[in-house]
Amino acid sequence: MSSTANPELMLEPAFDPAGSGRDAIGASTAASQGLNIRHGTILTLEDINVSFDGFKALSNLCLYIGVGELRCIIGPNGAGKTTLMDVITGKTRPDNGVAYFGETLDLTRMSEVEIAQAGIGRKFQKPTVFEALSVFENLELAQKTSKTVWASLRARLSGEQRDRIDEVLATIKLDGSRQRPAGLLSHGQKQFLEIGMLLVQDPQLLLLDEPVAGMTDAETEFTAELFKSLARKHSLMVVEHDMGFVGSIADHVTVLHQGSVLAAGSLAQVQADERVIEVYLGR
Amino acid sequence: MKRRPLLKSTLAASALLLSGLFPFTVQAAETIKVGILHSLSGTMAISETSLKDMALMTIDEINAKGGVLGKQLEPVVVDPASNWPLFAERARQLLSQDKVDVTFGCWTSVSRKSVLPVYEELNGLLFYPVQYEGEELSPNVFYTGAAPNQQAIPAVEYLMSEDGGAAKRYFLLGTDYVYPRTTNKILRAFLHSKGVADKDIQEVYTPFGHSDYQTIVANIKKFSAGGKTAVISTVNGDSNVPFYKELANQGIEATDIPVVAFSVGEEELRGIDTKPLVGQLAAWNYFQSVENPVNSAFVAKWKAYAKAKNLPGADKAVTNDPMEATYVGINMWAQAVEKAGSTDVDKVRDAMAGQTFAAPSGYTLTMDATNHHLHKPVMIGEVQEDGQFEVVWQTEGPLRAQPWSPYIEGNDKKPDYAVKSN
Amino acid sequence: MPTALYRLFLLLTLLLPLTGHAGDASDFVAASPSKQAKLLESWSAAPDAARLPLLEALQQGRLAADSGKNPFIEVNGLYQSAEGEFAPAEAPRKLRLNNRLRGLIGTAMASHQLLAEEPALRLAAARELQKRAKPAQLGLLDARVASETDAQVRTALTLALANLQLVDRDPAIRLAAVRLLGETGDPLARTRLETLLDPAVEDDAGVRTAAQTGLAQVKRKLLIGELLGQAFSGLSLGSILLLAALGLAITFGLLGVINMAHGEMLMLGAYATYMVQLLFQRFAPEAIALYPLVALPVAFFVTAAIGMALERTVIRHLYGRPLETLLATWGISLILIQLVRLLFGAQNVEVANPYWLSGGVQVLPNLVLPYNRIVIIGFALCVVVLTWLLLNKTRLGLNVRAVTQNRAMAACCGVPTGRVDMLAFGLGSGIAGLGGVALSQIGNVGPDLGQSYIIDSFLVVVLGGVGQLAGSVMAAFGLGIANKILEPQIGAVLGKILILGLIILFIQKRPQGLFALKGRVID
Amino acid sequence: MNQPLAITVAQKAGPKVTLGVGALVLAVLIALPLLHLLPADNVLHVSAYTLTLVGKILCYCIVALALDLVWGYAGLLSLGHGLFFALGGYAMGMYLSREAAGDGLPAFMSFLAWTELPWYWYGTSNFLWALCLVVLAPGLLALVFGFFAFRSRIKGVYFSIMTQALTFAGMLLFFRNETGFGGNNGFTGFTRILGFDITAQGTRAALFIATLALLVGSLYLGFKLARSKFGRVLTAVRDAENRLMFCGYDPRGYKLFIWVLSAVLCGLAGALYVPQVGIINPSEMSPTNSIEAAVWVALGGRGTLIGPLLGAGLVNGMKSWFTVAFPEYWLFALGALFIGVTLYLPKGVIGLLRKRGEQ
Repeated sequence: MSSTANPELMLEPAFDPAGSGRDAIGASTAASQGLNIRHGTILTLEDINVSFDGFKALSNLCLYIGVGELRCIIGPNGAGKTTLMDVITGKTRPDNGVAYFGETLDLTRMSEVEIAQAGIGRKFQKPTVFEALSVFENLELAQKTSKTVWASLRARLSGEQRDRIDEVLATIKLDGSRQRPAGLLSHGQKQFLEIGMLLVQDPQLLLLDEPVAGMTDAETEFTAELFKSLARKHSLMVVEHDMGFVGSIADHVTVLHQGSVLAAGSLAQVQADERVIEVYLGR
Repeated sequence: MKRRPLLKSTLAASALLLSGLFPFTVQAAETIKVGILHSLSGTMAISETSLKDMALMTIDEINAKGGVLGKQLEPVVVDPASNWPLFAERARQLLSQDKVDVTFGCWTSVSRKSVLPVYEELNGLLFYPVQYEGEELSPNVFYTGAAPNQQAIPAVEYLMSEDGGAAKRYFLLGTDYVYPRTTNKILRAFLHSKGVADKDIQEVYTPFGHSDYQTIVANIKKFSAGGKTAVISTVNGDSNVPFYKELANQGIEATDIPVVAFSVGEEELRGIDTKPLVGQLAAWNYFQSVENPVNSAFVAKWKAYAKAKNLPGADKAVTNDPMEATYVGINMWAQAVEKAGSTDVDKVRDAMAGQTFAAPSGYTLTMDATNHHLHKPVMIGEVQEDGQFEVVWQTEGPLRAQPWSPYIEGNDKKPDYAVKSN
Repeated sequence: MPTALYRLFLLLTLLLPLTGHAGDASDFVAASPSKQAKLLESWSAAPDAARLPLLEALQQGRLAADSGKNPFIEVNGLYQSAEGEFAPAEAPRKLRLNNRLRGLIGTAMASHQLLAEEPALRLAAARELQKRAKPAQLGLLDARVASETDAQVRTALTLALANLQLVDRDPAIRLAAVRLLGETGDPLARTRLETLLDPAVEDDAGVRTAAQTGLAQVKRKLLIGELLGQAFSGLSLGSILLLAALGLAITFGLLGVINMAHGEMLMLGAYATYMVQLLFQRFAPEAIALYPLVALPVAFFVTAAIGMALERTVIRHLYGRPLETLLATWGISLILIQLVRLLFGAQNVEVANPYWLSGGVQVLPNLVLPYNRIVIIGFALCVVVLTWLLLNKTRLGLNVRAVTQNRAMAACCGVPTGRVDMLAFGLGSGIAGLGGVALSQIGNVGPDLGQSYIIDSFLVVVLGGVGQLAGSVMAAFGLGIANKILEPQIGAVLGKILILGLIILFIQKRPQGLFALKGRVID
Repeated sequence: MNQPLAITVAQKAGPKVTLGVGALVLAVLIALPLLHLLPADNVLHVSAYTLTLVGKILCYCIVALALDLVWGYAGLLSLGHGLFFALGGYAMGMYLSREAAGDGLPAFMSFLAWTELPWYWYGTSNFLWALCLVVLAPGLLALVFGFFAFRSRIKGVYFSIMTQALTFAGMLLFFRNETGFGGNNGFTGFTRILGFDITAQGTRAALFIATLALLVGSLYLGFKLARSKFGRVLTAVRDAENRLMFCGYDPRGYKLFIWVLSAVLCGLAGALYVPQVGIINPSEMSPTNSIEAAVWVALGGRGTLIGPLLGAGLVNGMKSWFTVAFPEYWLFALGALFIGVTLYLPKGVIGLLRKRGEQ
């Protein structure tokens, strides 16, 4: 079920900001928050190095993700995939190297909260939701509104916000258990809830860490459709081991190995690459 | 059906809450209620438990002799647990709920200060058995312990005398609370009046429960290099053990630097290995080792009582100054009630003036006509190996107490009779 | 000097009272306190060997007198008449001495001991006279210095002499004396030299300048003594904090159990020592000096057993819930305190120091290092080494470290986590019991002994870094020394408050403590 | 720890019942001071002893509520709330001792030989400034400590040990006489408040009503917060702080807000405690008091607002009863209570009632 990924999509800028209608929504939401994406790349990582007491988790890694692109990152365990996400979200500070969101926002000097507010959403490897709050309340919290203390004291759910939540509840098929505490959901449902929370947060760049781990085939397929529908409006970076899933969604695949990029290109190209086979896919 | 269990249990819970507040005491007509307000738990239990037992013994003794005005004395014992607000609460409960006619209690100055407003508000009667800093004269309190001029000042006079070692420099060491502060203020003024310069006086305070006296002892040694030095210690009971141990271990004997202490009595010595302390001094108005018939009977009675009630550590039961003061206080109160013919506080207060009692200290102590204090003799005792004191000096007769010390400015205007503090 | 000869000499002097110098003892007994003082002063100026036994009896409080003022010397319970043959009419009463008389007796004894053959005795006497020599003894000292054979004793004697020569008429003698005092570094010398600086007291300029340089020397020596003293007391306090906190470093550092009843383990260790002391007093009074050594294993196993019992009953259910463990163990500490208060009474219990733990060694003129503190520092260090060995070199240690790092995985590998938890907690409590034995030697032993150490122990472990023994060791000694440096400057209370403040700020900066756990912390 | 039980208890047991019980308890509490005004011989007369005792317990209830806001909702177990309670008490104590001393110096300053007031005592003779101090002292301390603590992200038990060290340092500081707060004796012997005699029945009743009003006010505030989005964010801070950060919330601001609010509530409770009990001294700051407060909340039920009130009432009621009936066994009972609650009543009495309510 390989997708008809268009390899050269990456080479010329995916679209110019003024661009055709298809990408207008993505561009407009990005532009509305003053995110300068003139050159078309939403995320730029150059020569990123992270070491934990001598162990090189990332060694001068370079990665560029275009606006509206769906990038998959694959690689063996310990290749530095989660550390990469930690660096982007500010959880871990790189020893050196450059990390920019859009053209102006330097991720290495922003706190996790500023990065999240700037428009980077993250889904954790282990689904973490607010267990004590109901599903509806989880989404309400994640919604894109002013998140200061004073705002939350006076907050009233507007009709439009309520509709947006209902719409997302429908897409992740959880509208049935709106009032149930999130703690009582099944593993798969929690994964969907977390994805739902990402949607209401409406970020430009979604970082998804093994989103389909532990899901049934039907759920995996549904998630693939969901991501593809998102691809145009948001840029996605998916870390995944499930080759079938990667095949079904990826425009572009990057293979990480021991902290640096081993190979990049379409899935077919990558699967054919000798080094990748030897290191990761096996004979 | 669901709601009723919830309703029942919440009502039950609030009932328990409210029932805890109205302790109902059956009013027995023919006894006189006597309140005993001493901490039986917390940091002060160490000193106050023996006072409670002494009070109970004295009450039994009086009851055995027919009680007072033909009625038996009924002790009401409560435990304020070394918690000062609880002292005030228990005092109010003794006076308003249990309606006691007299209370024997308190040890630290702060516990007395916290119950004083309650006794003055409800016109109760309190007997305070412990030596204290003075500066207080309430009509509702009788002070059977020593005022500063009945303990601190004679002790310093002894240190200045030839026999006491003719000290030239004085190191005032105390725990940081109101009794040491006031006593040292009085002593500093007294030393100035005797011509001791400020450079020869050093005042050092340590926090409660201080246990590391290395630096303090080093300071004392440095200070004593400047001339014959004596240490006047108002260190609180508990911290004395580490202080004396450190003093002995650093090779300081009583002959080089004598130490006189005001809150180390026989009770505290029970908890200390007295070998290194031999020769150290303490100033009190009574010592167990004082030899006179009244005292030997008193000590024998106490040891028998301790064994009979098998109090913890009964075989090593000792008597000390506050216990003697409690014993004298209760007997004097009983005599005053007999004289006044009623337990009404105002009548008893007037009857107390001039009361006399042959005390175990070997003197007949008289209650002053106006200032609610006892006339008491002062004795300096030296620690012996067996944990007892040997009296090396004592005043000829009892001294009149000066609650308003002349060495604090502004005290001369204070009246020498009791007046309400607010 | 063969000691046999000396013993003969002693025997001889014992018999002397029978031949009896005229009524020394009886004049002393009959005299009033002030007259007794004069008598003693005259004796110390003109020592007479015959008087030695009388002085010894006086010093040990063995002189007594009956109603007829006849002197008796008590020799292990029997009253021998000191002079003449008087049978004691009724039990003679011990003579009452006060501090002043005891001081004078000491000086008299010293001057008498100068005559003794034993150089060691003479040296001790000379040192005593350095402190207390009276001007009247100038002649005696002069004579003794001339006839003294032993070099060490002679220098000590010349020093004692120098103290008295400061007021000599001849400036040359005064100059020599001042120079001699300069090297001693004795605090008493400092005050004597200071008085010499004032021209009114000392007219000769040369002596004054010599006094100036001498004073500078003495001050420098005293400063070194003071600094060493501070460092030592810092180390001593540090070792006490370490002993208190080490057990906690295991239960809290490794097991992650917040044990607020840790202070009570110290207290139980101290009470175990008290019980062992009682047993020794009753059954083996002669070996009383060994009771602390026996108390160590006893305290260790008693507290370890109680620790294990607590772990099995309460703490086992609360792993992974730190806040609840904190409250539950606080409840345990309240119960333990009240239990001990009911069993042993609210008063402190008396734990006496054996002879080898009392007194101190004179290192510098103004610095005495108490034996018990030296022993405790040594004891703390070897407990640390033992614990380190146990944790890193034994099977139990391996299991404990495995369980603490990843309880689930350890269980999968067949490690009996339940038993390991129990043993580890027992080990932590046992070490606290050992700490209790040490604490019983330096402070008082009461029901709430533990309360004053619980907060300090937690701060030491948190500051040192959880899971790191080395961290706790550094933190304990660091805190001890910091406390002792601040105390002289700003007093004990402000010192403690300042240190608490610094710790709170430090933990903000480095929540993982001095020695952080290596590796990535995935939370 | 699952969701705020206060709301579920109300929903489960039916709103009418909880309101009914609440109204009943409130009515009894309002009646107490009024009955106190009756002449002494009247059978319904409530003695001053009972009024001050219940008043004291109400102050402790406010402390329990404040602690529950930070512990039950934000997951911050503070073992130092006694310090904020005592700071509020001291601010009121300064005013009361200035009132008692008239224009002279407060009594304890005489033996320190101070001739004039230290700078921090200025203005404490007027009531309004004293009220500001009651709020400012604990509030500012909480703000500074909280700012540093939450910025450095110290977690769970470390935070508790730091707060314990803070209150211990505060106690040592106030024990010193040079600090100028009466050292070990603290302040006592109060006579007047706002011109009224402090021992008069009217004043006692007014103080009681004020305490009750503060309790009901803070309960209402607590419910409002729990129901608002702020309350939900707080619960999220307790359960999954990382997740919350990646949703764009800065947990430091939320923690700091609830921390300072809780400290101020404790300060106000302390200020109302002192005139009723008549004494304030450093032992209020001892770590034991703060840990005892934690057990009230744990017994009552964390995360419910009514639970801690019940917990505070029960434990203090038992304390008053035990220290009279069985003085030696009180500490056993309290210790057993600590262990029992943590082992068998993780959700506290309210949790018990809720479970019973469900059957």
